[in-house]
Amino acid sequence: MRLQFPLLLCLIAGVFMAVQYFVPAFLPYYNRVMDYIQIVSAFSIVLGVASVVHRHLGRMRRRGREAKRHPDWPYSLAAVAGMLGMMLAGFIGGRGQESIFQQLFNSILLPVQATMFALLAFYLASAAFRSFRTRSVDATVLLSAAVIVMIGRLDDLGRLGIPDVAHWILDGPNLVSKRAIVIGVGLGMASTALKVVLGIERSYLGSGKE
Amino acid sequence: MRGDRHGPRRARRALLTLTLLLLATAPASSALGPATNLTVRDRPLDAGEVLKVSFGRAAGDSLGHTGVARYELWRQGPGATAFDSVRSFSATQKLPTFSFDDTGLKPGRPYRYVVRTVGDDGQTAETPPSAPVAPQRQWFFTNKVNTLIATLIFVALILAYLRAARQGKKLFIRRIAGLDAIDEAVGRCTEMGRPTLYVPGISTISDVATIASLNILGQVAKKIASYQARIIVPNRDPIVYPVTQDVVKEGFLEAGYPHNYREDDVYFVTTDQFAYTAAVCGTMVREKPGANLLLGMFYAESLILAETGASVGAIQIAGTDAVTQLPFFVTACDYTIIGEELYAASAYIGREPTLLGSLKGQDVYKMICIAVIVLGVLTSTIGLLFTGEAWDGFNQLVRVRGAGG
Amino acid sequence: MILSWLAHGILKLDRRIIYTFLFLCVTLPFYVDWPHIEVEVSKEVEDAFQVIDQIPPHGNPLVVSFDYDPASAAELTPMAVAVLRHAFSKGIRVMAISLQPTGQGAGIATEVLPRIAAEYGRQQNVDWAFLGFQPNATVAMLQMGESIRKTFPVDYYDTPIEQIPMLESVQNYEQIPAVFTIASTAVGEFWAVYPGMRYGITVLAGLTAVYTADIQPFYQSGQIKGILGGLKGAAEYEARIGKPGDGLAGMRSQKVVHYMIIVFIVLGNFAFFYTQRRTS
Amino acid sequence: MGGAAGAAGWTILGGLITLAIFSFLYRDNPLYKLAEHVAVGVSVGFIVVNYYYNVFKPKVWDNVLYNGQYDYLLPLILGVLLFTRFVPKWGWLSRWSLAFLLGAGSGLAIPATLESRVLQQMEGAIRPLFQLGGGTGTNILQSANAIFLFVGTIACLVFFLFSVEHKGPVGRLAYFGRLCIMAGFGASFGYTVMARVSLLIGRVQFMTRDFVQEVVRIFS
Repeated sequence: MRLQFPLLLCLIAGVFMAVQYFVPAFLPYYNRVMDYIQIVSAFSIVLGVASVVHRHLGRMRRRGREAKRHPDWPYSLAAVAGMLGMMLAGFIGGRGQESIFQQLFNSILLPVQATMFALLAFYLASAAFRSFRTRSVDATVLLSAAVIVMIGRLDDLGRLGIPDVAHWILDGPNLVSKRAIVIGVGLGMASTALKVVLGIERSYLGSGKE
Repeated sequence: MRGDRHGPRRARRALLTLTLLLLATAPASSALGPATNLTVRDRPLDAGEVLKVSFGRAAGDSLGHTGVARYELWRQGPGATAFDSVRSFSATQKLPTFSFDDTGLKPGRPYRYVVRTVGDDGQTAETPPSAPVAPQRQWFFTNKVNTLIATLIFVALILAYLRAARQGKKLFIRRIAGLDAIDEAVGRCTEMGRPTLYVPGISTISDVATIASLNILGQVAKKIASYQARIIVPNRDPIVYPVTQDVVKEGFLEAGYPHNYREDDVYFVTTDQFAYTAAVCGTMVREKPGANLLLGMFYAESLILAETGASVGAIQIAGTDAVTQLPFFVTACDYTIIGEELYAASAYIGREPTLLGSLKGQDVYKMICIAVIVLGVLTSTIGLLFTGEAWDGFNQLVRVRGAGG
Repeated sequence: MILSWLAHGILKLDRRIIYTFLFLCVTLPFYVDWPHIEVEVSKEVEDAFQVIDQIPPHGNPLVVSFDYDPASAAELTPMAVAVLRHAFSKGIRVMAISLQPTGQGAGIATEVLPRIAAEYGRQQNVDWAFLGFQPNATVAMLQMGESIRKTFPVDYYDTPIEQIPMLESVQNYEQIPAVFTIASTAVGEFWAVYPGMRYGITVLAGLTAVYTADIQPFYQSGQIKGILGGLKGAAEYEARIGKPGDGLAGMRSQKVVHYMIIVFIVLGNFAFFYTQRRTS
Repeated sequence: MGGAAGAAGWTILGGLITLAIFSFLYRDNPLYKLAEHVAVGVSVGFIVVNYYYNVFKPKVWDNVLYNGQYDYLLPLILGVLLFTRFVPKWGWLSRWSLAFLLGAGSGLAIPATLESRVLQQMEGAIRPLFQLGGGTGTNILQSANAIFLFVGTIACLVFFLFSVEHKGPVGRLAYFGRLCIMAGFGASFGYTVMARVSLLIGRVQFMTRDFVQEVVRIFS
């Protein structure tokens, strides 16, 4: 019972959403179901949030025989404090451009995320030196196309015609290969979706029948 | 002051032109015109609950500069006599015509509309009631015929091959070159007496790439066990971790060397992406593996793993369906398994019915796509050569039309 | 043998030296007016410009969707600024939303929109409105095809949508001339896949450079009408509207670093093959 | 913190946090960990506040209480059921919500994906092999390109075919497809370099322009 009913619900919801794509008469019910999906998926975001909080709170509690806390507990405390501060600022001070809520976003969240990804440029530079090798025919074709495209985007070697070659690489081989990948990925997505609706693919329900 | 004989006549004429000017620009406030060309039509291809009403501005009201305050839309429902107000439109909007979808109506029942113009001074003028129009309910998006056929063919193919695979029918899948590359890498690595490092991607168990990787891990573990060599498997996902343990243990069992399985060679590191990457790089530098197999789902950290592996001098085979990471793997690794090849490798080894069946179904569908493209291009070219106009029969066949108006 | 010394030196070069060299290459162009760059407007950017340029001013709004998070802000915010400047300079109204899964796109829009609108004296709810964030991008996009009011009952500042004058006659995509999605994830593609197919809307995409190559099939098939690709796309759009911004400012560093990376790859391969030929 | 001084304070905080994250380049350190964890907390707080104002209050609370649409209780229940994942004994109840979400989402995806990623892409591939319009020079060039696009598309599709052995002519076609795919990855590689570098340029712009100015203003 614990497995059959959810799979039945999944089948009904899936078949309805696929069929409504072709039947205008179902539009009012389609709109209603879309609202339901919106609300439930919003809850799943909150679930993600709750599990983050759950993990950090867990780290702060004393556990085990000697009631020892997790070594990183001060960082978890900082995380929980950051969250509470942000919620207080949001619910009390509002979310306008001048609000503390927005300032916290601009000066804590934005710099951390932006800088974390800026680090990738450094790893790229060192990889360019140490691991991008024309070791195989594949890698040779790839690196030469990459160099042409990179130079082509700098626009000042127009005389040598490199930007035109670069543009052709984008509209030629890149277009045909990405089109084949889009078609392949599309078919893969559609078949995975079909297996989920029919209950053949049920790994999301968690393993076992407990 | 009146020194000029013509003065009065010119003054009178000036006065006259002034008033005419005023009249021309001033709204014909007394005669407030009704809204123009009120049209009501059923919204095509819908559930019959919507009527599309549109009307132009009253005569003399050019884009909301003069005398008109707002337009009110009134509706007379089926069987009712009185009109009730639906909505009002402020005339200050800079729109030449107003359009509005009136929703929540009853399919098949007649409705009539009237638009009342309300002037700044409270004057009103109404249009004659529109002819009764009933919203119709349609049962099929007639512009989606080709999509429906394509979807039905797809579903039929996938189900047919899934059943065939489950019944154990012989379904041919070619052996992809990547598997030979893995066998060769593992072979050379065990000759040098060095361990093999296997990273099953950093995604969860529900990710198709992770499942494919676990299938290949089983084959690799069995081969390594038969050479009595060592395999190291660091994990990032707590649910994938126990599965890798079982798969490797089973591999050693099948190879006939269950006692060679080392418990602490298959371990869980952490869930944090960059901390996991740092730990695996540390293992690479310490253990100096002869071969690195990076198979599964990867994100931005793929670059660091591949670079450290290359610096340690290991033979590296990568395989992922993360298209954005593939360029880095190709340049940093000795061989790369691209996108769907990973699923094909897993289906070839595991022969697992659901993966095998759906892969075959997709393959046959892809052949149909190739055939349609070839026919389309040939007929289009022949049309161009003979009639000077590219024949777009096949283009029409596959072109997707938005539901639109 | 200088060559073998050079080859071994390259292979053993400490990672931190490479990092400082990269940092210099990025920072120097901000203090020295070198190298010279001219930016040529490519076809994809010109197509996007034409679509936005033809939208009648003070009429139905252009939808600008902030579908990215702070991680890609450095690359995508210059695009948002360039398009907003173009729209506001012509009096085109803008209806901004954010469908970025974690909702952090809304934080960026809150900061960018008022700042650029003030440059042109455009008022909130008259010339521009910001309707905030909705989860599940696919569902939200499709719901807007039926009713924008039901999808966004209130705007980001808690004003019910009925009280926003500029949205009085806006019901669904029929009143929307074009949607400009600025995306760092596949959400940009979803606009063409879901509402693009079902409601036939005009989709323009501002994407991180990573996606520009992958999105070409959708551009060639007409599902996406115009593309701004990476910082270069922003620079081209800034050049097209004649208002230099962060895009053009960053192009000098971009050029220096590109050549540096190419030189690194060439040197790295030289060192690798030189030493390998020696040992084998 | 008044207007201008306040703004300066926030910019300096942003600058200090940027430096803390950059310090990871040297090696992992407590400052980096602290900044990262606080940011995780702030992002969680951000989602909760936004979710409440934009989704929960208008769509669930107002709909159920004021508009009397009690059927919105259904998704509310399914949403709450998701939280049973924290209680091992009742964890299986959350399957109902996941089943509904994934079932509806997948059902919606099947026709849309086939339509936009397969049908419309095929339409884009069906073009005549020759161009007659322009002068002879451009015609030859464009016709050659059209033939390349056609052969390339078929070659790349054949490369991803797994039911046909890649031997003989099919093998050569598939190999040509693999080369096109590599050139395509080359284009992506070139663009990805630009993407990663612009993220660093953005941070340098912030540090050299805003942060340095604030620090100079404070000390001068």
